Amino acid sequence: MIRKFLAPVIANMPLAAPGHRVLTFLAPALVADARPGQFVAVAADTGVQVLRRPFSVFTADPATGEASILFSVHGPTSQALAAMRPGDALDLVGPLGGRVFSPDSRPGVRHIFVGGGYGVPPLVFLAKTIHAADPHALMDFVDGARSKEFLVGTDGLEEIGVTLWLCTDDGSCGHHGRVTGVLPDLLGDRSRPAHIYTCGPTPMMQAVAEMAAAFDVPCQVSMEVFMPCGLGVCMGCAVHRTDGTYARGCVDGPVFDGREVVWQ
Amino acid sequence: MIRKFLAPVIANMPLAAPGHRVLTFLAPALVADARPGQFVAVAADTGVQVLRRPFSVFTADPATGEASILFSVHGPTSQALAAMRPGDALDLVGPLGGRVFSPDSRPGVRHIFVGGGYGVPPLVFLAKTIHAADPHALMDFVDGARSKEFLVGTDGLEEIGVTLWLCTDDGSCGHHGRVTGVLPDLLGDRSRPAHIYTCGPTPMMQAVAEMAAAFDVPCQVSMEVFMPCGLGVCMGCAVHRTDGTYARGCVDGPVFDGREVVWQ
Amino acid sequence: MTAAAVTAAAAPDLSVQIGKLTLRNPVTTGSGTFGFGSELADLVDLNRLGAVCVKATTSHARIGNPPARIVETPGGMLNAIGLQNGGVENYIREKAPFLRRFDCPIIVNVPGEDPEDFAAVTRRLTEAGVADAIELNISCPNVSHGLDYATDPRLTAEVVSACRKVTDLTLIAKLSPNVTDIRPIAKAAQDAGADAISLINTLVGTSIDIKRRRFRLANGTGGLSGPAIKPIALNLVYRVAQTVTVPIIGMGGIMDASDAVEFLLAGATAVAVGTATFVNPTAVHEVADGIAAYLAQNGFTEVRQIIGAVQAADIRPRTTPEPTQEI
Amino acid sequence: MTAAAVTAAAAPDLSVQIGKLTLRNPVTTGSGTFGFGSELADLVDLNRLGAVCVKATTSHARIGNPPARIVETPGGMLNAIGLQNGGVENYIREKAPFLRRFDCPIIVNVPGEDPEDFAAVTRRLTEAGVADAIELNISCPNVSHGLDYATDPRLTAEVVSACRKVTDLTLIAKLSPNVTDIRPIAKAAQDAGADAISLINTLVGTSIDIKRRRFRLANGTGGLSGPAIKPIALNLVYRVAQTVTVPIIGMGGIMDASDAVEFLLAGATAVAVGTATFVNPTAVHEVADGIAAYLAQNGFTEVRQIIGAVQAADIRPRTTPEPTQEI
Ligand SMILES: Cc1cc2nc3c(=O)[nH]c(=O)nc-3n(C[C@H](O)[C@H](O)[C@H](O)COP(=O)(O)OP(=O)(O)OC[C@H]3O[C@@H](n4cnc5c(N)ncnc54)[C@H](O)[C@@H]3O)c2cc1C
Ligand SMILES: Cc1cc2nc3c(=O)[nH]c(=O)nc-3n(C[C@H](O)[C@H](O)[C@H](O)COP(=O)(O)OP(=O)(O)OC[C@H]3O[C@@H](n4cnc5c(N)ncnc54)[C@H](O)[C@@H]3O)c2cc1C
Ligand SMILES: Cc1cc2nc3c(=O)[nH]c(=O)nc-3n(C[C@H](O)[C@H](O)[C@H](O)COP(=O)(O)O)c2cc1C
Ligand SMILES: Cc1cc2nc3c(=O)[nH]c(=O)nc-3n(C[C@H](O)[C@H](O)[C@H](O)COP(=O)(O)O)c2cc1C
Ligand code: FES
Ligand code: FES
Repeated sequence: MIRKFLAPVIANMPLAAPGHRVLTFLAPALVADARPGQFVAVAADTGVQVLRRPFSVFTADPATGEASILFSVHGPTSQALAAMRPGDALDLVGPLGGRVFSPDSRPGVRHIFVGGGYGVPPLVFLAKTIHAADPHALMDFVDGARSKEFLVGTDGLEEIGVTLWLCTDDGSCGHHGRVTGVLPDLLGDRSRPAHIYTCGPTPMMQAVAEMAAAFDVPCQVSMEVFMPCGLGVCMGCAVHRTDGTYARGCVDGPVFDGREVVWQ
Repeated sequence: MIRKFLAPVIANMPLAAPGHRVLTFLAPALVADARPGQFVAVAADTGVQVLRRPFSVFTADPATGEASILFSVHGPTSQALAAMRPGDALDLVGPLGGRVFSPDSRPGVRHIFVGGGYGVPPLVFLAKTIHAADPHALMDFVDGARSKEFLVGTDGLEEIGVTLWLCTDDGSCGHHGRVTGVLPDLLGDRSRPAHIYTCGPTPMMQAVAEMAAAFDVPCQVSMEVFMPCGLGVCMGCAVHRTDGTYARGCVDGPVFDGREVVWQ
Repeated sequence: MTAAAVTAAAAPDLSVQIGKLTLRNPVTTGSGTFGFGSELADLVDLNRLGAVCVKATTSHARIGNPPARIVETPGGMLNAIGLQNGGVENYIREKAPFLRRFDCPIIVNVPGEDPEDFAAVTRRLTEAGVADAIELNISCPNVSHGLDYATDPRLTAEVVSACRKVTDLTLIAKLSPNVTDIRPIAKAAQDAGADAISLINTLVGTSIDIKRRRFRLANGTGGLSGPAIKPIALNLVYRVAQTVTVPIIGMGGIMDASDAVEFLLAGATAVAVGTATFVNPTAVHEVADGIAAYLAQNGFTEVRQIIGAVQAADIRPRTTPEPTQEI
Repeated sequence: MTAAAVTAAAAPDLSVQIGKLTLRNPVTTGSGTFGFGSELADLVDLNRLGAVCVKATTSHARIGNPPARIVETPGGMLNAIGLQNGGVENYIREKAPFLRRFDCPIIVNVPGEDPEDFAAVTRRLTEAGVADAIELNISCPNVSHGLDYATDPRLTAEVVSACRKVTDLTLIAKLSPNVTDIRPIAKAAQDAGADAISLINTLVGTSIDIKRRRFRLANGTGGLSGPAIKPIALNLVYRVAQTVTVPIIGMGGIMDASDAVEFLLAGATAVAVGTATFVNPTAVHEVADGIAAYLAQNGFTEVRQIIGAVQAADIRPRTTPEPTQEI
């Protein structure tokens, strides 16, 4: 159920990556309902911005009722978030998102997460959810960034059995190049079914979706389009579908089948 | 000379009066130029407000180069000012104000300041300026407020020889009633010339100006009208004059001769 | 204090009349900002709304404009949705049944290509019993034809008359602010049979991405809404209220109850909350509650007491020369 | 890199031509927001402005409207000054001498009661040699007559023709946004002899004090300016640039260089900084410097290269029906 509420901030931790932070807040009702791929719409008192901004749910801990978002400072809203202190009230609406990541239930399937930038948080949430349901799930996480210091959000994944594949454009860590450089090896293993879940910059997702199609592997993409309302009422978040129509990124997505999307 | 600058905040001290504060900042050029009755136009990052807000210069200390304003929290700008911390930058334009308080130079004159609310700061500045020029100046300060706790800004005046006349609407301190209740006694002393300088709510200033006229005592009033630019260019700060024209409150004032103003 | 006085103070009468409809309170929704009601079911109780005005419904489905469709601007936003909707049959089949479960009048917003098209959709909605009122959207700036009707009294009258002939439902003409003088247009709508007038639709505007040196909206231009346009909307509502006798539904930048009260004072009988819903999905309820609080605080017992109650300004008629004087 | 290339990169050519005037940079001031130049002498160097456009000057002194004259609105402000000024003789005697000390073209803004009145002031200013250009303010929303001229192509042409006959100075027609279609009006101004067009003047709006239930402005309505109106102004500048061949001075909500570049890309040859000066008195300089920086960063050597350079949008002609589709 979607709620509008003021969540008390618990912590606002800087990450090693410059400008990146994790903001943790108390929101038991959100924690109970949120699923991987869903997001919250945040209103910060920026003055200059009229509309809310969407941020993916990064963690949701039923034990404590605490949820978090992982963000980097871009503009006014993320700047205001960066300045929040424990005890401040975070104005949010959520959980939002009508179609979420749907874990592939085929036995022995290899779950391949491909993330970049602020695409990582929902995938981490997904990996943890899959692990909770099936502690033996086979999971690979391909994380790409400009350079080493911008690889964020994957701490703790190896502990739950995820194999990490780090890629940097400048070669400062892991594979030197794009995420699509490591995918062929993973997809080449035909001994078991595979399933890709991707979130990140649109060009990255397009490349991943096209590679998935080439290998005939299902691929779920979480579209990052500007979301004025997040509620399905404004029609401003149009995602062009192959049937020629426009879907609403927020409630018909944000997760789509990679083959369903017309990439610009 | 009018300057636009970012002044480093030195201190932001709450006063005993609820919601009242004194914000001190470093502004040597302003200190050098500012005269009693002048003001600064402050831009706070409130988002909702487009225009600057005027605040009278309260203190200007040539020894340290520090100036201050005394304000109470009304709306967005004063709220933002209340939240400023030492080291923050105060965005201001000033000193503004074309016609300032002009001390009466007649020998032995009794200077009578009549202030209420945020009319007090410029009068305190004026009293100190008169004292500096003539340590033996005879000065009376009539300060009015709703009740005791709202009487602010007159600390230290007695030390420079000012006689304080406190008035409260509820009788919680000093004279029980309006400032005009104590004026007749002061004005009744015909042994020496008197001169009134007043700043505060318009109805108070009107009553004071009318009483001054009745006693045939000169009276300077500092008009508090909304000042969109403070620079004399917008014509938005109209003060109705008895000659039928509109003066600009900011550069033709803020100080006017009490007999010059058409009170609504 | 008598029991009646206590009750009156506690709960002012918020009901207003728009054509044949009695609204329990003067707060409705701006078409295109509230979907078809179901999207906000978690957050908004339709039983507490004065009325619900749904997204535009056209004779045939429309895919809408390509993205980007919305950009933020100072104090507002531009939209160029292009009336994306599933068409009238889809509305009847998929959307209306949900809305009908609530005790809330339904206003269906109807754009059209020409008077016949407007009338066809109006007739179909009337026959199907899926609307309590029709709002004729003769003022959408984002598609062909849309705007033209509300810029001309004669064209406005044509559309209203055509629809008046085919429906007994409350008929509302939604006017455009993008005109030189709105008064003859409002008058024409009333004379042609409109039971009420709603205004304002959005103002035409644009925004340019200076890095890429192209328009931010794929459509080039869009419609400006939000707080930025409130002063313009308020003036037009006042003008129209001085011109027509039918009730007005006022909108344009209403973010809270205080904004809504301004519109009521200017002469609107009801108000619509548009862009505000994106920021604050429960704004419709907060506005209604806030109007009640305003009435109680100011000693009014009925919302009708404040409609058009702004003290007439000393606005000089535009034909009288200003006094001049040598100074 | 050659020396010439270095110089070009360091200092792009900002000069533009408006009628007979060569402006050293495309930044001028919005009439009524910069006084008569002298007020801002401490903060602004007139020798660094493209041109200065002074407060309206009428045939006789005007006392203006009673206060309140200005109220803030979301993202903007409403003003109803009522053209307070000392009259044309006062301008010639008291104001012009100061302005003439600077190497900066002077544009005098001229409202009028009728074409003869406009022409009389224009002639007097021309004879006295106290103006380099005349901006005909046929679009002031705050006084009688003012607005009417710019709402009608024929009336616009009458004023422009009458003034064209009495002056060889650069003649600028200042247009109103409060119209259904600005294009025929712009065309009429050009055809009647205007050397340039400036736009936009303010949009009519109002604001109500809900505590006192009266209009906040003594005049009832005022003119809306500031960031809130930027999208509307930008669209009108683009429309007019597609319609006329004379240069356009664009204005409306320009707060910084990025806003100004949007107007240049939309087709304005020069821009005016208005309300921004109230908030940031040195905005005129920051805008000019910022335009230069934008040009340098984007590899342009002359500001003329970006005038009208926005990539044409895929704006569908309003007469072609939208594609529709059953979904
Ligand atoms: C479903 C979803 C989930 C998201 N999750 C996260 C997350 O977990 N963490 C995270 O850091 N971010 C996330 N984002 C992105 C985030 O919402 C945006 O970056 C947001 O704009 C930041 O707000 P801001 O005020 O800080 O910056 P803004 O001022 O909004 O600017 C951010 C960037 O977007 C550009 N921009 C702004 N408006 C527009 C527009 N109308 N069209 C095109 N570009 C525009 C700006 O130029 C700038 O580069 C998510 C976005 C979506 C859609
Ligand atoms: C020359 C001068 C000197 C001043 N000196 C001081 C000073 O030293 N200390 C001090 O505390 N204040 C001073 N003021 C008053 C101060 O500038 C205002 O109170 C200012 O509006 C506060 O800004 P704000 O954002 O905090 O509140 P705002 O949001 O501006 O609201 C303040 C009050 O003004 C009302 N208001 C806002 N806009 C308007 C309008 N357009 N018309 C009528 N009423 C309106 C509001 O309803 C509210 O009651 C001075 C004013 C002037 C003209
Ligand atoms: C995203 C969006 C879509 C809209 N769609 C429609 C529509 O389909 N039909 C219509 O008559 N008005 C439409 N409008 C206009 C609104 O109903 C309303 O008239 C306008 O937005 C002004 O009100 P506001 O400032 O409160 O949003 C739309 C507005 C927005 C912001
Ligand atoms: C206080 C004020 C006074 C104005 N006076 C005049 C005027 O005398 N003549 C005129 O043509 N325009 C006048 N204008 C309009 C401006 O020149 C400009 O067209 C308008 O404000 C839009 O630009 P902006 O948003 O940058 O302010 C005035 C605007 C303001 C805010
Ligand atoms: S963001 Fe409004 S419909 Fe999707
Ligand atoms: S405040 Fe603008 S002229 Fe006085």
